[in-house]
Amino acid sequence: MNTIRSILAVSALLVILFTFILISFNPGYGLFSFGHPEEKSWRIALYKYYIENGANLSGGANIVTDIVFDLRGYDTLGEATVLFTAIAGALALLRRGGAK
Amino acid sequence: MISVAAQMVIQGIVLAGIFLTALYALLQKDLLASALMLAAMSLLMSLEFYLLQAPDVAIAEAAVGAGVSTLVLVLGIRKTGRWEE
Amino acid sequence: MTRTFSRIVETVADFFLIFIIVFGIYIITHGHLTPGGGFQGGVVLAAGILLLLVAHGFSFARKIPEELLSDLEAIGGIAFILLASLGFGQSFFYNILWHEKLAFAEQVGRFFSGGAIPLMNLSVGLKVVAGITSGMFALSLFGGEES
Amino acid sequence: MMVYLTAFALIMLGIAGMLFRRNLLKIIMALSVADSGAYLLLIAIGYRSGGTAPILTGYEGGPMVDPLPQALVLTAIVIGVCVLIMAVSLVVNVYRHYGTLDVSELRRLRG
Repeated sequence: MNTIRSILAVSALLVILFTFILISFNPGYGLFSFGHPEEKSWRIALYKYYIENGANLSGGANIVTDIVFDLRGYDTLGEATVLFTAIAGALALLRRGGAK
Repeated sequence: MISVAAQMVIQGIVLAGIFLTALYALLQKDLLASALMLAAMSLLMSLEFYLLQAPDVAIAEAAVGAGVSTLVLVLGIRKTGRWEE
Repeated sequence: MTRTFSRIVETVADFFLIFIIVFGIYIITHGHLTPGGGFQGGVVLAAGILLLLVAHGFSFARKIPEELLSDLEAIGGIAFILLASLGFGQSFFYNILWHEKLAFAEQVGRFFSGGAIPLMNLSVGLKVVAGITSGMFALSLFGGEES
Repeated sequence: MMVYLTAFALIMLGIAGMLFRRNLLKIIMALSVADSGAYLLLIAIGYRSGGTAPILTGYEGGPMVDPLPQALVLTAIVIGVCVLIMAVSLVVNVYRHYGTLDVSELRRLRG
């Protein structure tokens, strides 16, 4: 029983590694071209849009903050929800008599 | 501005340090030493983020890894037991 | 309660706490100009409070009432959602303070620029510091083997 | 290139630790290591050679690093801290209830 589970775990690891290699060497993604050259990348339109218009659209000089709070604010809203829920769950678990 | 070759060497050293500290943290039987090794890994990780030109993420990772995450793990170890098995 | 460390450790921790708090507030308030923001500054402030917790012993967490932290976290979340819904005529996260030149509307790069972004930084920083601190206090007070 | 290999190695190491270790706290540490590998992979995807940080204060021209993966990683780090606090409180509760942290012992105790 135990050896079967070990074989299963090792095969799962090998499948995950194989998937990583398959994705990484796909020329459509170009993941292994570190420091991506400009004409080969598939994200270059969005990247150029954020770099050129980020400050004008939301008015902060730090473009990461612009993206976090303005251009992609729904991500931050979901993150705030996750924080609230996780802390509430931890408090409910740790109180005396919470479990048992 | 440091040259490209020097930057490659520094990045190689930092990445090797990250991998070795992670391996040591997962192979260790002592949970407290493992938590402190995770703190060291997080510090090296923040240095690597700074080398990859991401100072925002570097600040967040340094504060989280050195302060909050280590203290949470140490509190958990203190309430349960120090040694594995 | 018995003293966990000597008086030297407590004094040095109190001394360095000032610098940590000033650094955290700087990171939060200059989040739209320099590297930093609400998350990073909040985590730095939480790390400062945790230094206080470690230096003074874990029973220090009883001195701060738990309802205060919950209220601060709720105030941060509500302020974030209200700031996001100010520009509801256009869309949900529309930065109306910057586009209509209402407040915080100087040139890009000045301190009073960015519209709602510095206020959002403040509210998210409040939320993060209150949330992580209350989680840590609960973890250090409750649980374990009924001490 | 080296950064990608290290990120994959960290993710594989974390998954192997989650599968083969038996202490619950060590499983949480392995989860944290896998998290770190994911952050490193995302940041390395957004890097441009010769680029500077995406901040306009004191900007002197030249290419910039992609800011979108940095924002996503910034969100992911805070979520990682929340998951860590939640998981550690769950483990403390399990220890109070069962008296052990070994996974195989836990399965044997109550069906």
